[in-house]
Amino acid sequence: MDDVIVRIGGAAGDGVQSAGLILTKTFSRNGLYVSTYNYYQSLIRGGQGWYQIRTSEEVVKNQGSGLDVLIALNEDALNRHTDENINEGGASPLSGIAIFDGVMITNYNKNSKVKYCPVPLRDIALKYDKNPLLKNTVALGATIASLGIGFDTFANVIREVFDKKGKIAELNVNAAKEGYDYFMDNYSVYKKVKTIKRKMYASTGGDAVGFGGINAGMQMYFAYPMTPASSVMQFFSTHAKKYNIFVKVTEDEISAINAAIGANYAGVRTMTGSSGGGFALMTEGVGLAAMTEVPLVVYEAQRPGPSTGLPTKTEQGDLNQVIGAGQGDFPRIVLAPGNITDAFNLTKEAFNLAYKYQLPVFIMSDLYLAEHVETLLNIDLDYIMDNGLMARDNEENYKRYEFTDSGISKRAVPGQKGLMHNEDSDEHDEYGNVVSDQVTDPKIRMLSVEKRMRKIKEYIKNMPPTRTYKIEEADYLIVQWGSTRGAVEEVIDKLRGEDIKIGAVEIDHIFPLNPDIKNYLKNKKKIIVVENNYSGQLNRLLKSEFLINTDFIGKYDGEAFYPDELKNSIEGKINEKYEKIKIRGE
Amino acid sequence: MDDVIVRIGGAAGDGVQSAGLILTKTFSRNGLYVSTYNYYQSLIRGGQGWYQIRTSEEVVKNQGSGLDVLIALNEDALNRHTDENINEGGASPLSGIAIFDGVMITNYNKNSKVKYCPVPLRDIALKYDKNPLLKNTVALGATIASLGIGFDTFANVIREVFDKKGKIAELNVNAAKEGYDYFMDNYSVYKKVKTIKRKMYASTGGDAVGFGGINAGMQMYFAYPMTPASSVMQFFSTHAKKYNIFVKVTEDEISAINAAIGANYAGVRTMTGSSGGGFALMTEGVGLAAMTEVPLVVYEAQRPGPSTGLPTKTEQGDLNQVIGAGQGDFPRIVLAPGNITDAFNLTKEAFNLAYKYQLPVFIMSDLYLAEHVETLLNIDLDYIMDNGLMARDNEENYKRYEFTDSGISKRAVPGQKGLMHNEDSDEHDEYGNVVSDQVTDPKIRMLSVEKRMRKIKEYIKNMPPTRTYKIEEADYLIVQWGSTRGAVEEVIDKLRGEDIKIGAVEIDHIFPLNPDIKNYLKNKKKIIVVENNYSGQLNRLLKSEFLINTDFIGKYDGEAFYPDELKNSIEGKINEKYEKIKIRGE
Amino acid sequence: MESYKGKVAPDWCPGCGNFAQLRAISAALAELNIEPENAVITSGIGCSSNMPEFINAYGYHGLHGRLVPVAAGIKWANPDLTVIGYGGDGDGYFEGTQHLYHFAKRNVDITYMVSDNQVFGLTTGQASPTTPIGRITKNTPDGNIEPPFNPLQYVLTAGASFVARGFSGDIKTLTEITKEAIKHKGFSFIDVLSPCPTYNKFNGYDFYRKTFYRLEGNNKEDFFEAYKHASEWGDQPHSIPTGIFYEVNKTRYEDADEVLSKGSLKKTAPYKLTEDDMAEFY
Amino acid sequence: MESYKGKVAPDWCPGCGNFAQLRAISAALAELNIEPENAVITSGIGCSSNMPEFINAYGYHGLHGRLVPVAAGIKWANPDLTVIGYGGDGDGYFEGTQHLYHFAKRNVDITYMVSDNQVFGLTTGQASPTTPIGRITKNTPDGNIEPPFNPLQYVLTAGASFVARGFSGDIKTLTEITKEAIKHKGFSFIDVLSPCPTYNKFNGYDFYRKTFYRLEGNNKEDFFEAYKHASEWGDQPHSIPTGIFYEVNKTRYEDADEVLSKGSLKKTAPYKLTEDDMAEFY
Ligand SMILES: Cc1ncc(C[n+]2csc(CCOP(=O)(O)OP(=O)(O)O)c2C)c(N)n1
Ligand SMILES: Cc1ncc(C[n+]2csc(CCOP(=O)(O)OP(=O)(O)O)c2C)c(N)n1
Ligand code: SF4
Ligand code: SF4
Ligand SMILES: [Mg+2]
Ligand SMILES: [Mg+2]
Repeated sequence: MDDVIVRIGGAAGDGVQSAGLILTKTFSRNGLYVSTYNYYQSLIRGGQGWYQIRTSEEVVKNQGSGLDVLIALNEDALNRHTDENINEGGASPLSGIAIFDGVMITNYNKNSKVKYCPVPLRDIALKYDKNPLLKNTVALGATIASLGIGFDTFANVIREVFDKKGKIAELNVNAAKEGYDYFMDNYSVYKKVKTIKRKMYASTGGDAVGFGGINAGMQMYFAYPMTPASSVMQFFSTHAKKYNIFVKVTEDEISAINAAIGANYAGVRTMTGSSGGGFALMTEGVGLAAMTEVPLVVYEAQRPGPSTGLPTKTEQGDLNQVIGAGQGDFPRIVLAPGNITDAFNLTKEAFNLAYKYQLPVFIMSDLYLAEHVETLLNIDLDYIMDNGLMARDNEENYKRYEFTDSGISKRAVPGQKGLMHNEDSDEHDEYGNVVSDQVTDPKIRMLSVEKRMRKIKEYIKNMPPTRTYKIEEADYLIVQWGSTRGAVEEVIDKLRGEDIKIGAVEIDHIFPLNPDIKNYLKNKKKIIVVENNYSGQLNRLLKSEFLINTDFIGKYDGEAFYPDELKNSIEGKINEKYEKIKIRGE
Repeated sequence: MDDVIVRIGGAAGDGVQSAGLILTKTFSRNGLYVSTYNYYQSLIRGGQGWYQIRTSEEVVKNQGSGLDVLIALNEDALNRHTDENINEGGASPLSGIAIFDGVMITNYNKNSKVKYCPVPLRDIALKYDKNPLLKNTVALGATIASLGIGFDTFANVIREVFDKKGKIAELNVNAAKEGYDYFMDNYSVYKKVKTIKRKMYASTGGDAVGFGGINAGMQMYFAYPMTPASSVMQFFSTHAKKYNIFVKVTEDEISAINAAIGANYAGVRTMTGSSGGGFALMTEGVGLAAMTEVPLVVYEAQRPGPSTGLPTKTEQGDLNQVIGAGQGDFPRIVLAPGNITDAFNLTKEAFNLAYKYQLPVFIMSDLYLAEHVETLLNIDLDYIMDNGLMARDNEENYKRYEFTDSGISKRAVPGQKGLMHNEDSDEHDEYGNVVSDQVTDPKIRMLSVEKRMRKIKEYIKNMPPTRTYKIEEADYLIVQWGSTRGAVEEVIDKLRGEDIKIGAVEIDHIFPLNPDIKNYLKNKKKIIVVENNYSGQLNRLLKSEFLINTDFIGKYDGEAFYPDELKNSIEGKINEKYEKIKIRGE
Repeated sequence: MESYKGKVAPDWCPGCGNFAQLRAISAALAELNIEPENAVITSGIGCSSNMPEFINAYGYHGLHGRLVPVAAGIKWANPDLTVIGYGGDGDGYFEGTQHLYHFAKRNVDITYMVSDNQVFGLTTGQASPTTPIGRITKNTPDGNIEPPFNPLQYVLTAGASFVARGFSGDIKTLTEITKEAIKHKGFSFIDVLSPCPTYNKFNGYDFYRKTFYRLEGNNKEDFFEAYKHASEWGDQPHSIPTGIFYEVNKTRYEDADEVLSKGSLKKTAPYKLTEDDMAEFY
Repeated sequence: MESYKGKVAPDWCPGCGNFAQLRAISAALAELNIEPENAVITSGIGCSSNMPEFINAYGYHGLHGRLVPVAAGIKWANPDLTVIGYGGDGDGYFEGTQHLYHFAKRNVDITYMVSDNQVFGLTTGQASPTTPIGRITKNTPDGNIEPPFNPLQYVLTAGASFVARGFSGDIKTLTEITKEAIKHKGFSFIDVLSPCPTYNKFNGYDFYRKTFYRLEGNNKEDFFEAYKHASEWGDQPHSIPTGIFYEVNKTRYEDADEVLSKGSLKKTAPYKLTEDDMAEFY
């Protein structure tokens, strides 16, 4: 693929991320696909972080391996990203040009693969303003020049980003222009990027979930802030007025999920969300929704655990927690979008599933998926709200929990005439009356359990077919879930290019697993499960469901997979010889 | 087995349970083994409940199928328990004698398998006192007579039970004697019970866990009441002074687990506990203990879920929740005692495991195990407290989380000189300093995850061998966990008697699973997993770990397995023909 | 009142205070002419919390300690409903401590009544947050040492706009208070002295009949007067005040919020996205 | 004070109020001659809660909102330790609401200091429980509408026996207050007006230097005087009192409890069971 990767490195508070966003927007406005990566610490100031943007005229599915242009905002960044033994969780060292302030940074480690392009960033910036962040704009100008991209679209993006600040915008445009010109005057275009006239939409996974929620008719959101779930809350907070959404930060996550249950019970589509630690506090509420059969959508954005863990890093370590949330056996549906477009689509699906089957539905995301920016594909704003079976007013002998074949019973919401009934966290009969209030009836208990569980059987019958990638005649099969999809697909493309028959099963409906998966598991030389965690949580599910031997590739350093790193691991597994454990219970 | 089963039926508030306890004690004092069953509702008064006692000179492992003597305290009870289509979750109808108040209950359904032995309970009782509960004592006297047991031991038990009440005790003894004599005069001994001169100890599972805790050097207990976990709290509350235990009911379960973590961190063995719903609230704290490597023992007593479910009934539905508790991957150990003796022993083991490996250890019980009474076997009060590796005062360059081969690092508790350090819920380095405070180090993160996980590898190396039952040359294998053990063993005994080669693997160290289990899975005609739940939570674990086909027998009506019921199900599985799903990833 | 009678008969012990609250709530709703379909009773877990089953209205019997956020979620979704939360002292003052405070502070327009029997009833007699010092209970065999929780001062400090205390032995006043609480626009709180003859032998009808009195002529807008009345307690006649301690007009959360104040979300169609709304992703 | 200097340098933003609290706590411990090995600092999650890493003592950096029960667990296990809890306003007044109240009520002998910056710092600027009405924050783009939490009145109502307020810009007084709090036998609470120059541009050093004043000559045993002082707030000079509002002698939970009052459990060998103890199972 013809792509370009740009990385901006600096300390927290240096404006790394806003510079990155301007660049991302500029690429997008030039009709290019983008995918970004944000490496940062749980720090307000200081430390070392960076932001990477990959862009191409073809679909870009991940942050990419390799590095073409580095903007180093301090010496540490310059040394760090030009070091062959770079220790940033799989990111590549620079093999391209470095743009940095040659006046300020003079004493750095030289690397032969790097073309050093110093630009007097600070000197240029100071001509316009004392704001130390202005030098970033100068560097961005130089970067745009190095890629042979026209200045005008870029200038418009700057104006837009600074628009609230009036003349500051022009200041920035002029400084950028001088950076642009300086590069043109002193160096030549490093890698020409072809721009295209077409409309591209790019968003973060958090915004996509938020937008999906609005599209699905969501009207209320309850939460308590927690990275990386907060970006969804933030989307709703800033769009509350526009989309008429009631957003409430409650005193804790327990309150949030209970309020969300109350609101859905009363008939208004409502979501709640948190990250792993806050979600742990919600788990009792999950069982409540399941028992009372109140539709509920919960957004669970993962970060590395256990406990507080790494608040600004990524991992897929919460699947066990989500599947195990709440005591007892009960039906639940877990969705795990594989990219940002999927995050939008599955959020829409989540609401209809929750309302159709009257159970808790989870959207599992992770910090990488929630916070990076990617071009949206196939966005369809059409949506039919399916609120599932509802009782008619004054319906006779109304049974809220009628034992039906599908397990689904008609809902009734407060305000409906003649349908007054009780919804109970205690085990209850078809009417909602508590089983153990007078004489416990073991039979009714059994029937109630089965009734609830039948909904999952019904759901499985109606599940969309499992998503696959280049599965044709594959000898080797990758199984992945969630945000590793982009890296996996790229590795498959490359290996197919090397004549290795490999394909993937991409699980975005992760619990319960679709039985159709077993069709793809047959006659494989190897099944390799790829997860961004240590223990292989999907792997365990797959094994228990399909009794298969698998290989496992895990990553648990807090970063997402990089395609080259993953390719190495997969090649390693393909070439590995090993004894398979053979135990059969036959 | 030569045994007798007695059942007392009545409403809540009728004194069913206290009558049952007197009988249980009487059998135990006569040198007999006992095992009881309590069927009741979440009600203070009314409803219908009953208490069953099975006794024998041989070891009694469960409540038993069959029913020899029924004490019916009201008409409903008489009809209910003599009905062939009895609906009490697997309990057998009466095939023996019924003792009831023939004056009060006259109009009842007759059953030919029942020998009706009316006794004027109320009339006799009224001669002594107006207390309506006195008639129960009369009925007990008649029961003792019907079993041909001497009156004296029984009289002593009555005196003991009523001892605080002085002359009330004598009153009861006299009324009992009249019941005894009435039976002797009017009927003959129904089934002669042989008594033996030997000392027997009997306790509930809750008391056994409490006693085990004391034996393990536990000094503090934090909890918030919840059935069926409260019995352990109750044991500690009533024994606080005697054993110098500090017991605190906190404002909620979150507080309880965090206080327990603080106390263990400070170096005092402390436990916390709850049932499923309260435990859900503790799950965030579980991850905290794991991350900071503070030893922690958590008692989790299951009842049927989801949500409030059936508060006074039994189920094994929380395994997923315990295994999934807390976000992220981290080591934990889950124990699941198979009977009351085991509950005592495993509680002792739990503390040493928690302290040796510095991680959360769970003792999973259930309402049946926690609340029924059984004769204790092999109680050994010897115990060596193993607090694991501790740093010496003023040790140089002390690393709280040193990366060792075993994954275990030396602990230091506040008050120790020169070992000041930080324990952190954020990911940290060997010293306990936060990884992302300045520059996140993906390498250290990986090493830390691996360090914690190595503790589980070390534990697995040191696990006791898996417990088995009559495994020799078994064609059929039952796999069970927790409180179903007694029923499973009895069924195996019976089937072996019928020349069916069947045995069991009894899993009381349930997570992680002992790899030695695979040795028992080979060459079986069928592997049948028996669980007191709907979905087969252990079954899923087994499949993922050993990739075996299994059959599953579940029970989820709120009651424990009865041996005959279970035997039927197992025979059904043995005779069943079916297509096995064959998918292999080879 | 008959129209509010549920199909399930209450299963409380004879003499339980909850019977009185059941009557008071049913009577108040009936007298205020609220249709059963527009009333929602939501509860926690405890003997008291079994209430919704026994009333012919919409009932939501949720988790121990969590009825307040459920009630608020319902009210915010559909302001046309009359939402009444009902639970125990363990439920509200232990497990639910934080919710009570913050939702009272927010002044959400719900009515919250606590059956305060100074004991954990359903779990068979442990000390509750309002159990007096020295009291012997199931889990305090040598007497409780934890200072009791003062519910009225708690919600007053939180900023509740309606604060009252009732007594199960005085159904008439309790009904009146309940009616006022439901009519009040904002967070209405009623702590009810509710005998538990089974597990609390000390504070029964006799005790309260002797000690309680009805607040009269108190200035309901005087915070400190209310706060001081709330500290009165004792075993002598005229020791324990009941009635409305405090009632003020205060902005409801629903009125302060830009979205909620525009009208019922239940009645408002969700926003329909168009291509134009995607501009921000461009 | 040097002996309390941790090995990790604080990573707060320049000008952050937490630096002052770090100095005050270190100085107080040093001046009271408490050995670093006998001091435990336990915290929640937030910028403020990073504190333990920066002090050379035992540090336990736990969960958001849960430092109070951890602190009590430590103190109850080993009463010879000086236990200080330190966290943010979000941590203590939202997520940890219930623990603060009940442990203050129990009068456990710990010191709890809250860095009250009226904002969620670490999660980058959302409204906190003490954010004033109208304030624009990250998640309240049109201004906060939730009435602020009054920490001092909250703990006073709970029954805390030592209630104070400090200001990061007045380290000397803050240190004195901290010393008194540590010396006080019982639950000591200090709310600290702590600037967050990054996310709270309104209540910085300048604002408080103008508005704060030191309480002098107040009757520290007068509950209502303290309660009323706690309601003072404003943007005019002499609007915001600091200092010790309330201090009384009150039984500590540890003294009332039969087991704890017998002596340190840490120093007491656990009970050794004998065959005799099995009698009850017979
Ligand atoms: C999370 C959780 N913790 C504990 C329980 C157990 N529980 C049920 S009711 C109850 C207390 C009941 O006391 P109260 O709230 O005062 O109600 P009452 O029965 O006295 O009316 C408790 C602790 C529970 N159901 N859920
Ligand atoms: C259970 C849980 N919920 C949410 C969070 C996310 N979180 C971390 S810090 C914080 C708030 C910080 O605000 P505050 O307590 O005032 O501390 P400050 O940073 O202002 O010092 C939140 C919500 C968390 N870590 N855990
Ligand atoms: S135990 Fe007490 S509160 Fe519960 S129903 Fe009986 S009397 Fe009422
Ligand atoms: S964000 Fe605020 S509270 Fe946090 S370190 Fe910076 S100044 Fe301090
Ligand atoms: Mg109560
Ligand atoms: Mg704060």
